Amino acid sequence: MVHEKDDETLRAGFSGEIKHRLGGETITLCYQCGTCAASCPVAKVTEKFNPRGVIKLALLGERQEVLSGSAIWLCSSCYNCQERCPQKVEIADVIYALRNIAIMSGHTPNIYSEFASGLMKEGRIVPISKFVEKKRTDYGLPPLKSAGVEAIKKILSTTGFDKIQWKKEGTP
Amino acid sequence: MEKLKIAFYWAASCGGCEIAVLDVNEKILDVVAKADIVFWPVAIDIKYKDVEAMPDKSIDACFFNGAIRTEENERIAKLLREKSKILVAFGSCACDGCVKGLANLWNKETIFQRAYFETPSTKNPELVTPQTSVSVKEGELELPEFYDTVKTLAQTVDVDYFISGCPPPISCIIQVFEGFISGNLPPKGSSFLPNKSICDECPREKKEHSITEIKRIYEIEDDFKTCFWDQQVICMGPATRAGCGAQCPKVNIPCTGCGGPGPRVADQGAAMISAMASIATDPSVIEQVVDPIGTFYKYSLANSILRRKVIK
Amino acid sequence: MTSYALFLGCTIPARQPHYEASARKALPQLGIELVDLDNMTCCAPPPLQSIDLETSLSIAAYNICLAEEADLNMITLCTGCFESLAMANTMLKQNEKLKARVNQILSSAGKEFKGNKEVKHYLQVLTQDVGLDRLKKSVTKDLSSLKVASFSGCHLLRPSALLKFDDPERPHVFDELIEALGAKSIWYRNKLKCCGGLLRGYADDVALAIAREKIVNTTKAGADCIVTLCPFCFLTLDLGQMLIKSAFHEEYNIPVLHYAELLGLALGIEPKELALDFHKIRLDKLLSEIR
Amino acid sequence: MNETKVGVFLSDCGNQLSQILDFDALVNHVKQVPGVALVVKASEFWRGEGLKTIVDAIKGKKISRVVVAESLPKLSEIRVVKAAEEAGLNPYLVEVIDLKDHCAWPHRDTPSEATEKAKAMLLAAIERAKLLEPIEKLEFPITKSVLVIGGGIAGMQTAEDLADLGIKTYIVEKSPFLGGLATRAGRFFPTDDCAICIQSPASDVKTITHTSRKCVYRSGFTEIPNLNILTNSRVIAVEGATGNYKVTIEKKPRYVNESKCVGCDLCTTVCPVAVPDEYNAKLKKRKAIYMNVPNVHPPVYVIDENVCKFHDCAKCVEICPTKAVELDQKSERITLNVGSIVVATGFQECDPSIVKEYHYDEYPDVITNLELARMIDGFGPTSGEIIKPSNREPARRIVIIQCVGSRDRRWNPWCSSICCMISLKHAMLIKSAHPEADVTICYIDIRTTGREHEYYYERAREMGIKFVKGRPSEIVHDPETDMLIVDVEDEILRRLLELEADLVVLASAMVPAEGTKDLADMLGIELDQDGFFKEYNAKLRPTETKRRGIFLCGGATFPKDAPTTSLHAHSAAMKATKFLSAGKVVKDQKTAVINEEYCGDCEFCPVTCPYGAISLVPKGEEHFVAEVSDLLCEGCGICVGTCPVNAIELRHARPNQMSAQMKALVSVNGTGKPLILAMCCSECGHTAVDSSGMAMMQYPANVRVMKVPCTGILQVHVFLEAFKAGAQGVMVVGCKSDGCHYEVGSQKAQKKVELAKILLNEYGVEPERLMMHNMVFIEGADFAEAAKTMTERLEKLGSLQLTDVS
Repeated sequence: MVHEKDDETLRAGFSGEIKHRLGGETITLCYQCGTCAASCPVAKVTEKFNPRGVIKLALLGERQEVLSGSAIWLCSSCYNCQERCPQKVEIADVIYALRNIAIMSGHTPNIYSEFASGLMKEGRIVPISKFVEKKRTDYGLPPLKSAGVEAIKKILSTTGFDKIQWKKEGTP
Repeated sequence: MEKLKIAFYWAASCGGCEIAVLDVNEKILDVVAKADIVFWPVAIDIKYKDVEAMPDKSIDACFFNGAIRTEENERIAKLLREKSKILVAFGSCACDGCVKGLANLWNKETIFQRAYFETPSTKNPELVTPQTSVSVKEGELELPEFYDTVKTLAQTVDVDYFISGCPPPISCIIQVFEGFISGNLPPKGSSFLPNKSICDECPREKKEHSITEIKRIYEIEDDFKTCFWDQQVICMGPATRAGCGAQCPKVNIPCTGCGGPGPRVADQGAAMISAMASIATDPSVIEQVVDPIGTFYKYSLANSILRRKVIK
Repeated sequence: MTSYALFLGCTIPARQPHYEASARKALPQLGIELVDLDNMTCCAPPPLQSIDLETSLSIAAYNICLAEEADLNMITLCTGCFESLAMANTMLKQNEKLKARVNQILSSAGKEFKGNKEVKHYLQVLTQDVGLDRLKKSVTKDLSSLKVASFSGCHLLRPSALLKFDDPERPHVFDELIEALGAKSIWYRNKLKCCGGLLRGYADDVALAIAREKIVNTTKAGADCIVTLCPFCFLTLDLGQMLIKSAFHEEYNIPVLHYAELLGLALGIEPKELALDFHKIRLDKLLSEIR
Repeated sequence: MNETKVGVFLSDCGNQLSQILDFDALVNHVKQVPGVALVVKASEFWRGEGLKTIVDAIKGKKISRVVVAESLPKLSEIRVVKAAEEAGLNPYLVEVIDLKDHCAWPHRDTPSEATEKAKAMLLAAIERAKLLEPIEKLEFPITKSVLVIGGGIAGMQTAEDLADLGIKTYIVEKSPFLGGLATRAGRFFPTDDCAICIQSPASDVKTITHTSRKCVYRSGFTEIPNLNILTNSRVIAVEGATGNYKVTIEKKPRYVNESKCVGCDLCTTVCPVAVPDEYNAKLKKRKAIYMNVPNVHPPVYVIDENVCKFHDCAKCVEICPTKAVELDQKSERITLNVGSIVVATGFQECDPSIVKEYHYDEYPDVITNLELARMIDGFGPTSGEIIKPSNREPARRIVIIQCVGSRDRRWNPWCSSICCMISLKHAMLIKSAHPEADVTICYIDIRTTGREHEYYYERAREMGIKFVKGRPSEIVHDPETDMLIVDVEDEILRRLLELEADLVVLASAMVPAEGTKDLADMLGIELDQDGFFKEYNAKLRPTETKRRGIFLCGGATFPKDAPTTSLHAHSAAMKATKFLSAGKVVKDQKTAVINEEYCGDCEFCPVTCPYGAISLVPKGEEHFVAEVSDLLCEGCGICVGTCPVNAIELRHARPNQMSAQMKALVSVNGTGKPLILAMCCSECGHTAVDSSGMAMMQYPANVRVMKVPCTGILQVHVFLEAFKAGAQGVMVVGCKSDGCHYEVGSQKAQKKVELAKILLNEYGVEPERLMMHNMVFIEGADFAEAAKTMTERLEKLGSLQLTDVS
């Protein structure tokens, strides 16, 4: 999870930081044609999100504005923009990279902390209610197999996931 | 007509060249019919002092295999030079230093350290290392001095002919013997191997030669048809003297270079490196080269331009 | 029988037993054996990818390792799981460096990703292993009166470079599978666009606005039902209609079915066997049209 | 053989150098060198008395080799060499060095060290001179004729120039009519004049004035003496070499006798076969016997053999009043012998179906710019009416989308460069004819970089054409309204728009013409990364290729507008004429030579030669040896730097010459600093050293410069030899990696240096003793800096003590 910063990254500032992050590699290919915005189902219904705008802000180096704002959390990860981008910017992945950086910088929406704690405790992000589990036999379903919680814990500890500071800042 | 007198000797060598002499099979009979073997430590019991007693230039031809690694090797090389009309550097060790030459990446001290103390199979609690002389109750025992650097025969004494290879190709050995018996010899300094490189004898097809990565032989499925370089495998054939009939490439093994450098090449490894760098498509290919000396100088380090590692 | 390691994921067993029941009952009838393996976990879908991509890839790879160890290819029902796992599988097969990094992480859990197994969505299994012909022959019910608005959801098709499922602009696999059951698959506006499901929990209003457009478009096109593959799409469109009703005072009541359910019905399995009472939008009218 | 007598001529540049260098010491030093027969010192040797001294010494047989130490090395070398040649000495027996810029000036602060270096430089020049060999001139005959491939505006303009200049010229056009893409375009921007207008041939003295430009059909193009036009023909094989190509042309049957057809049109009235007319965007049908549009050239009908019923019908044969229809014509093979070839194959519009979200292949009302051009053309299928192809109703709401499949890394990453202007032209032509039409252009960037092009854009705005900055994501057909909906973000408003349109026009990418790759293979010339023909050098040789005698022009190298195409075409004609006019290629045999005895047929050299000059020829049974074409070889030595058995040498840079030079350069130190050998290529590398000296930049005198033809010639063993000879450091100075004068030489040198560093490390020699530098002339300061840095680095490393090297 530690991503080393070399000279080039530092020179390129925020966009360099993104480029060196898994998923963010293609950000500087963007030439702002707007295909992503026109493809975006979310941009169609709210002005709070425009993928082109997010990338533009990031390329301009507006780190704080990008990371603390709500826009990056409004991508629905539908990949429509990514399919059509004529510069092969992996837009959805760039947004993942931005979210990863945001979380490392302490900007975590509540629901994501919940996902994380579910994963850490049970190895699943949607908890299974006793009610549904009991009803399985009624529908002729076999008992559920246990989740590999121990393995997950080891993986999370190796990547440092379990050490992320889940600052309760409320929804950005 | 008086019979010719010939001698064989092995210095620092593995013994393979001696076997190769016998691999000429019935041809050896032609040799002994025309010539007396006056010295051949591996086969006949004649001592150094017997050789010393021979008149100078009384041996018609001496076939000397092995590199010069010890004081003894050097002394006998000089002795045989004095006693022989013709001295032939026989095999890769005598010509180019061969695998023994790779010892030039170390010196006596580091070699002894490794060989007598560090190797996993060594048990040497009394820390014994070879000494040039040691007193025991029966008297003084002597061992020849071990040199820091392995040399070729020609770096030690004047050599008349060369026949490289590890061991030399049988057909070339036959040619040598026939040359001597008939007295029909090339000019001094000649080699008995052809002037061209292995590729000339190799049946494999050459294509684009565009090297994008380096693969080891086990990483490819050899089609037995295509040049190894076109299969991204390093083959020393292009920089190696022909004569063996490309034996190795014919049986799925890239040439490792035992024939030594071409006649106009001072440094076999550097020659191959230049050629390889010239066809590499990408600088990253260069980074994939590991152990360049082991790869490109397996047989010729002692006979290269720099010859040995600089040890401070 | 062709055997697959079943990757069930989190949402289906927790919330949609009707999906699981339909799949478990329908697929074996077509010669597909579903094998349950121990110790599977969450697939590491977009919400976890949002927290840390590297961790998510490692978790996905961990689950694939379990299938590799069992020497089985993996089948997923949930499209989200398919995306997470198939994407990780392709990425790691293609990128040696990434694979090495992930294997370094996996070694802590005693696993090594080898990259010798496939991750398949059950639609792929139906087209590749069963085949449209066998499927058509297995249908016992008449669905010909049904006009179906198919909705594959995003993660069956995209990112196409990694999922390699179907043409992302002109997909045909899903529609062919619907028509193989005898129903008619219809066109509607923005058919390939997202349902907004992933925004639930963060921006419910936005999610609902997107879902509403989907419901409006399918209704406009005269669909009898919407057929989905993804538990999130299902939730967004089925439960979503309730939410739309209270937020916008609009009532659509367009039934939403999982393809596995439609398949089960077409094969003649009884609706109650399929646990269809879990649906929010009633299916009575629809079921009455299936003879 | 006569004894080699070297004459050494030392210029002190008007006594300037004497203030730094001790010339008495130099003269004494040189005199003692074996083989030196004459030493003369004077103020200058490149003109006047000085030059006469050299000439007299040669004529008087006092010397057989000339070493001149002179400033202005490039200019003085030309003068001295020329004079020596006139005096009867082979020009390759002259060695010129520059004691000013390479020694006195850069080391003026340390005069005694400079003198020691000058001694080494002189010794190196003398030792090299002694080993020099005479090199002869070669002549290769050239056939004085040219083949122009492609009959569009580029090909026609080039062919016309060439034929006008009296060169036998063939023009080969694959389609049945001349004119290429331009004829379909109808009009040209920014003047809106006819696309079929060309410059008239000067050879027609009766009707042509200086200002004449005429339509193709009245230009008299076919009547130019020396010009042969082959339409419906294509090149299928090219053999031979520079100056003498044998080209095989396949001429497809026209089935109409060109010399009999009068163009009366009776045939088309009876022809029963009607097919969609591709030329006219399939907006109308044409017959199996047809002409594209009236006034095409040649004005002769052609039969489409894929659809004609031939003898089963033969109605055209019956009706033809001149018996011109010949249904039994067969395709012919024609062989042409030409000295030169001009490639003018142009470009084509990309099929935009690849951009699936625009549904070009599904929606009939989505068309391309070229198809729109046919609609706008009064001669076109709709007689100028703009319609919806789906129902032929007038189209009044039109959206034009720019960069379709262009500037798109999924398909064609480049900007096609002319589409913005084409779309502006179309928008304005529509708007002028139908002021009520609603025309919107969706763009990423409007690129109007040509002369007057910006005014064109301005006029478009004046006319009320709408511009939306944003690339549409999708075109959707709404079955209810039968309208097309274009989803686009107006980035300036940050608003998502759904533009409704009757007709959507795609400005589709301009891509290399079909068959470009095959033709390139046939001709042995390169394509660029985008698949267009690659010129030798965009700035200096924009119409030449690496194959001497093969030229390029027009859109074959990249999409171009008409003015640029024309410019390019005239330039190609000039270059081809220049090449052909001498009737022969005269070239020094400054080439590589293979020693067959040692060549082992490893086939490394042919793949490294940038000029395709090396081939393998059979030698005995199943054996091959490499052979160098003196005609194609440029003498760089990249092959020499590759050959693992040293079977290749350059006649002008033999290994013994280089070795002698190298040893001499490090034979004298006199500076107390570690000796450094800078192996500089004769192009950028050496001139960077010149420029540092010219600018009097200082660097230490322990740096010794050795000139080699190209750094590509250097083998790893040369570096090792240098260290063995006493160099403490080696600098390899070549051209920039993408600016190598021999294309790939400095890249190859770079790789050899990298590998040699890995090797040196194994040898216990610090790899940083060997460095590669890439420089151009203006980077003299970088050379001086690198020389200083290397010196300091070596001083820190301490002396290199190679052990046991005897």
